[in-house]
Amino acid sequence: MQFFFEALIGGLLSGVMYSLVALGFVLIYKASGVFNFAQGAMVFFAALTVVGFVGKGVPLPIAIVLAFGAMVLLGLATERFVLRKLVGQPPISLFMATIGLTFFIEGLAPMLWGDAVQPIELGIQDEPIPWLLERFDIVVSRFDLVASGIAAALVVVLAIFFQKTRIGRALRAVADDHQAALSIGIPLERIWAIVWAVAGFVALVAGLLWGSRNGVQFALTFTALKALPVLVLGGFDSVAGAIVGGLIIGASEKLAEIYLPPLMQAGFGGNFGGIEGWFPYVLALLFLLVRPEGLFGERHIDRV
Amino acid sequence: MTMRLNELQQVGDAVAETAGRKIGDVILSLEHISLAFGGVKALTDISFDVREGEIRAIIGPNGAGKSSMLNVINGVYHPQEGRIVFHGRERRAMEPHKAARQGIARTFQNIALFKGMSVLDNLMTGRVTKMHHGLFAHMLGFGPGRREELAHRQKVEEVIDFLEIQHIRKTPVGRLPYGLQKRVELGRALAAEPSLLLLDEPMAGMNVEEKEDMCRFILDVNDQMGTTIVLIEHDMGVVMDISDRVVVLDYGKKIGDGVPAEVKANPDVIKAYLGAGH
Amino acid sequence: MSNAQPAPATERYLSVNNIEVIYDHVILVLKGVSLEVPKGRIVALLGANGAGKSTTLKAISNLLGAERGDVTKGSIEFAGTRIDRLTPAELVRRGVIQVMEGRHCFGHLTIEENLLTGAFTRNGSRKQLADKLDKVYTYFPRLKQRRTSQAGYTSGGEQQMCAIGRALMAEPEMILLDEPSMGLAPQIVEEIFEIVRDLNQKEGVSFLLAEQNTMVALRYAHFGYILESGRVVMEGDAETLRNNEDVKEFYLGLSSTGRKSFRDVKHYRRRKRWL
Amino acid sequence: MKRIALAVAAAATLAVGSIGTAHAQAKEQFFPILSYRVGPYGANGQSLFGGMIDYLQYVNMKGGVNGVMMTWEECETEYNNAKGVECYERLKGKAGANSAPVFPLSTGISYALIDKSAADKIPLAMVGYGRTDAVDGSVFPFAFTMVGTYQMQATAIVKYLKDQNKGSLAGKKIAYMYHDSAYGKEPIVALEAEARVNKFELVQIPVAHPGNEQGAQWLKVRQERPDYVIFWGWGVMNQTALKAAQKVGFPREKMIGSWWAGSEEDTVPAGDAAKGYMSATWNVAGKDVPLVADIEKVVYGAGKGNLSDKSKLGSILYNRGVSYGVLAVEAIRKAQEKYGKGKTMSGEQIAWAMENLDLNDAKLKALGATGLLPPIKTSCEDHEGSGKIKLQQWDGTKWVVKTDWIDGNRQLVHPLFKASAAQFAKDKGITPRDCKKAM
Amino acid sequence: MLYREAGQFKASFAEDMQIFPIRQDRIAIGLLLAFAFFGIPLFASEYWFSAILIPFLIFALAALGLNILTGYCGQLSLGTAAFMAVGAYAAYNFQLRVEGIPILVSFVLAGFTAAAVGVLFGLPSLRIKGFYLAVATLAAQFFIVWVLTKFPWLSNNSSSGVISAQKIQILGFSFDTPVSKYLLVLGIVVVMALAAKNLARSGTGRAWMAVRDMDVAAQVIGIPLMHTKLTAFAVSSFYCGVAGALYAFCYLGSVEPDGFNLDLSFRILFMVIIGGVGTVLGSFLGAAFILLLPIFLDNTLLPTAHALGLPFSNATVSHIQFMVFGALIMFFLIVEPHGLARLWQITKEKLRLWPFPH
Repeated sequence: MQFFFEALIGGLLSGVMYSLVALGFVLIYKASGVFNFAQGAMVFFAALTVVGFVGKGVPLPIAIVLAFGAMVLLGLATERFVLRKLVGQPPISLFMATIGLTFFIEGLAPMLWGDAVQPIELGIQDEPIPWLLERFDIVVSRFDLVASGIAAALVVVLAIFFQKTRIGRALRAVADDHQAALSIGIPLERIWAIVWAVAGFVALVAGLLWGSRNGVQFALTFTALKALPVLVLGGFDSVAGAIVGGLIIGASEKLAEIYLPPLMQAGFGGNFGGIEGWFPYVLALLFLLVRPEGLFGERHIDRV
Repeated sequence: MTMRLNELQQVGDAVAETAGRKIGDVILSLEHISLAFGGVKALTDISFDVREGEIRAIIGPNGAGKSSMLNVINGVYHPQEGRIVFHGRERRAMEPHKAARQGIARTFQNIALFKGMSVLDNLMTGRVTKMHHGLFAHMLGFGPGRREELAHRQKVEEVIDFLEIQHIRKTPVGRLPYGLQKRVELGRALAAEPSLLLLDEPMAGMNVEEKEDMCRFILDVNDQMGTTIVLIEHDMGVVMDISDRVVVLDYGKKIGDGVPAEVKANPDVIKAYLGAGH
Repeated sequence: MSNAQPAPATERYLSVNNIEVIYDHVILVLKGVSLEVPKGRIVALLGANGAGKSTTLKAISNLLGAERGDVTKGSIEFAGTRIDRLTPAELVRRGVIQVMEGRHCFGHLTIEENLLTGAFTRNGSRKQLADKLDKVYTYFPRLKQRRTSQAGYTSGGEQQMCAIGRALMAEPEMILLDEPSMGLAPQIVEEIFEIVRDLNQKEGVSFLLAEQNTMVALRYAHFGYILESGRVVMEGDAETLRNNEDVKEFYLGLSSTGRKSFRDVKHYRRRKRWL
Repeated sequence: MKRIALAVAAAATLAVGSIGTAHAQAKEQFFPILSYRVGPYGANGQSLFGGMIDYLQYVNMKGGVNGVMMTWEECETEYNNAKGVECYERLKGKAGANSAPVFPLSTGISYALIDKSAADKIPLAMVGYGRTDAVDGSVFPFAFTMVGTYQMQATAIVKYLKDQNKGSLAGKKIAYMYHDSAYGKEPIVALEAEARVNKFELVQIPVAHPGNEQGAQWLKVRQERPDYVIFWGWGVMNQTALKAAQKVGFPREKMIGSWWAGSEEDTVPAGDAAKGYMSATWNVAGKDVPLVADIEKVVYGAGKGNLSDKSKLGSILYNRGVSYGVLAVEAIRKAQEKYGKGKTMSGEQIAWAMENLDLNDAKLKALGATGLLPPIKTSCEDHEGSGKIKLQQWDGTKWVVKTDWIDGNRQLVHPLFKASAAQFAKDKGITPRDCKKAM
Repeated sequence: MLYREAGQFKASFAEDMQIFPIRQDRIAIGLLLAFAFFGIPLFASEYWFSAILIPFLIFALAALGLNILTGYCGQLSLGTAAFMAVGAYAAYNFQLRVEGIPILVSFVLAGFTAAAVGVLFGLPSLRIKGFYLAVATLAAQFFIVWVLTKFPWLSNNSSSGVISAQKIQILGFSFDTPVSKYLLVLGIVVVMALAAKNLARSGTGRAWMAVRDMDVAAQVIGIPLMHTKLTAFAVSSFYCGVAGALYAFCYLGSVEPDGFNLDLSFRILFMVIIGGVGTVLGSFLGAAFILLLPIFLDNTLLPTAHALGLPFSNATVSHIQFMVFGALIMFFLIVEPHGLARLWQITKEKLRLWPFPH
């Protein structure tokens, strides 16, 4: 039982890391209806920019600020040169454009900062908390706890931003209907620039945390793949969904990876581990069959 | 105000005229239909019937449940209570495509044409219930599948001629002006050669000229093909002129039913829908 | 019947001069349209579907871009300055706002949130915002009842009111109103037009109104233009238009003997004189 | 106008026509280099291909191989099989009949090129990766799984562990954690055999690609509490594993990686978590290898170095790249000895040389390559030629070699290759060569 | 002046409903096919066959498969590569396990196997739409590849999970040269493309498009949603499956499950989008573009950089290539969101109107 809880806690905590990436998707989807596949690449770009500056001798906090600046620039450029010209196009075109953007960033980031796999030291130990280990024999990483704290704080801030502020309201309006938003004088350009900047900030946070865990490298772009089932489960346009979805996916995939393969082995023989690649997706899929708009997603309002 | 009275007079005349047309037995009857969406009642205990060959109008304010009613008839919505008898067969829940196979066709309030397809293709989809060849016959590009296609094209061309839309045959419907789109949508429903035609605000957003055309088509369909028509319409002029009987709904309940003149004089109807001006 | 006083077109306010609009680089939709809206007036833009009414409005409010449309000729002026190259946001700030055909409320936002988004271009204090909301609610008491409902779940009439109310929140001087009556019950249509007239008289808002429903539109408008296939074929004050034989026959459905029944319409009819 | 520009751009793209003709002139030996410098493994590719190309440059600056100059062209594969094939076909066209060995440096691309290279008579060098049964030269005359195979490597690691435990692993538990692909699956068969022979318990823990999340796997390690973890990772999987091992408190000293999981690219980003971690290798790190020091002096001194980030010079993967260069160039030298000094060699001639390579310690010393390669002697029956590894340990700043050469379990492993190659021959309808006559 | 419909009158519906109703189109297609079958083999080099033409045809076939699902039926899928993998492994196993089975039969059976798997993963489409469905198809992508990795029987117990395609023989003739493989692939692709074109303009195609454009209306006029969507999944997967089999047998020769990764799915989706959603021609144009663009960049960027004297390293060039590729994708979407096929159509329309602008 103790082991089960350990797996559960570990899963929940790594789920938070997924949520962080998913959050960036949600922001952009919510505000512009764009399914931004480039979020993973943005995580990569943000983290690489931080280590790039650190490598040039800039202190970490300043490097983070500079990287945020770079993310804002990237967002502005994306808005200016891509999204603005695609207003009113079908969602799939926008989606494909973000895949194009992914390629672009994947080339740009290492060209600017090099390909080397680099560490970030945030000064948080990724080691078991001794007290828990001694008392309950449960491994819980201090780092994971801090990461969850940061994620939780981000979510609260974002939720308030979306629900209570003038800009937040405008963001949701734009998400609902570009044309109508335009017609009442909401400047799409500015709104999108803001959203991309915020999403860039979320990407930066995710990049720092993931990067300090796995090293800053190209593979950070794969974090997007971890975020997709979270999105499906939580609903594309729900900040809360991103968090809860992340927790569910994180916990269930860890438990599944530990407890399912032995069962399958008993059934078929052979070795059936490594199911983490598909399990979240299948879980999300099965879930969707019950609730097609995701856990917290807004029901599509459809009148015939 | 004088003009309005005058109008009423004429409506009365129009009703009288219909007496000469063949209106047969009840072919569709809806009995105690109730429909709710997640606790919100859309229709409450509604009963009415439709006779063969008649034009039956449904009127009522926005949100009264008129479109829901049509959706119940052709199976898009499944009522929680009540029963539907069509051509003597009873059903409550039915898939829309099966309703189509029983001879119910329909148009939509906000045009539901297939935007990416040409007028011709849109009309050809109307023939789907009458076509029998499958995937493999279609793949070949010759043989029985092709012959069937040609035979149905013939039918569709008749509809095209009837609606006078020959010139736009190959045009993608997305590019057509609204009025023509409405006409094409009617054509798609007609191509199915339905016994019961449901029209959801066929004249919404049209000017008088277009409405006149549309009325002519509806009346011709009704007269020449004997198709029974259930019609939702806001333009009281149209409703009073062309329908045989009218059902009035308000907030999901039936508040009136009868020939146009009756309905028009019904105080409940005036209060809920028509307003004092009419 | 006739409540609108024919007003002399004094001050040129909004003027559209000979504009041409092409969609997708190929399809010519407006073939030189000119019109004027004097200050404080309601002007109706009439015509069949596809005649170019919506396109004209969108050309003015500069919403064509998203539909791959382009104003290729002509100019548009408002209060003495050219506005053809302004962004929609800039136009709203200057007081020109469009209420789009088909309402376009933000379905997932509540009615009140919808209204609040309308004030986006107006930076005001909380108090001012609340006052403005109150004002909109006095014009549209129905909206107040439904302030917390998601707009997507409200009726068509309520949505239309919401869209107009939302535009009001931007403190407009001129509203471009596209097909307000579409798909609405007669009673609601009257209600909405009454409000339009109220706004015009009490708030001094000018309207350019694209409308199919000629009968209603000419009852409330001061002046009208009739558009066919991308051209203005007729213009005049409401009274004149109402009495024109062609308008009567083709737009009002009246024959010389009074209203004719839809049952009596024939497949053939006489040609319009203006063609 | 945009449309026209677009149409022109599209037309231009569709009309790619600049595919050159045969390239090889006298006195030049052309290397088709299928490299990857972008994508998830780009960082590794930079070092590997940098080392290899620097060595070719170095050879040229020293006067070539008997006057024959090395030329090369790179083609970016992005570690993608289909692109790899396209690159191969393109560069093959430029090489003509006189191609130096191709190093695809990806197991997937190697597999896709096996048939093609045999048909084209271009030697396919799969050094430390690729199709392992190509050790059997009778079935694979043009494919060379040189230096070591995964199976030999795995058995060598087992041998090391056995030595650590006074010659017996009985009753021990060893976890095998691997990238769930061809790369990670190859050694399983050898490890299972070893487990039977040495009576230890083998726990297999696959990691789904790309391996940037290993919480569950390491919890499993914590649950199973194995004595050792043999680790077969690549790319981001390596750093993640080190961090995750730290998180569950598994001692890094008991974690032994494959030679693709033992470079600075893996350990540096993991920071403290990597300290004590062991891995297999066949080349040492550092610039104290005479050859590497000389490359720095000669090539970089003249500003002709390939690395954009010079700090990688002397890293494990860079030095491994140099060892590739050494193997290829020595094969060319050997071929010239037989077929004519100072001439351009054909692929077939180089293949002969690769099959008859004999790089003993003395020769390596003469090249200044001591420590870069184990002694290698190949033959028709044995394209591997060595199967030896060393073990190294990360001390927090650099890799330190801990052992001398350790030999894999040839008696156990090579028959497996033989059987697999025979099956391949049967499937493809190939009649194996008679190795007795191959000389 | 050359491209004029004027004067071509259709006297019957049959004539009006030909596969290529305009005479110039018929001539052009005929010439193109003749050239592909007889002209190209005369002078194309081995490189062209092995690295460009064969993969182009195979990718075009896969793109066509995806286009049937996404373009015609409106169901976005990100799992194309997995269905190709099913085809590849199925064909391999049929060849391996059924004594004396003709290769073409194996290909067809591989297609059917993929179709069956496709139907299975298409079931969720009955409830899920849009991007939710797209992400759900990723389940197919990852799950299928995992299954192929995990059940050794599927790869004949090969230790690495890699399969090597058997030799191709039809009626005693060996297809082992690039030219013969090219002709085989060309033949299959042409037949299947024609079949797709026929499907698209028949009742089946109309039902797909109806579901795509407005599913409620489609149901109401009598199109059964489930049957139509699943047919689209089946046909689409069939095409992808055959493409996968050809990919293994005629292109790479040996494949591993990991080769059919998400990246490949995306590339094929790109082909569909760039080429043109809902057109057969677009699948070909898109495949050509996405396949050739990187090669083109590869061949031009480095020489250009050298010519301009820019001190670019190979790595930098590769990075720039990524960037240019991404940028061009965005550029194309901006300039012509409906793809190359639309561009072609507009050109034709302009030709028809020429010399008048409208």
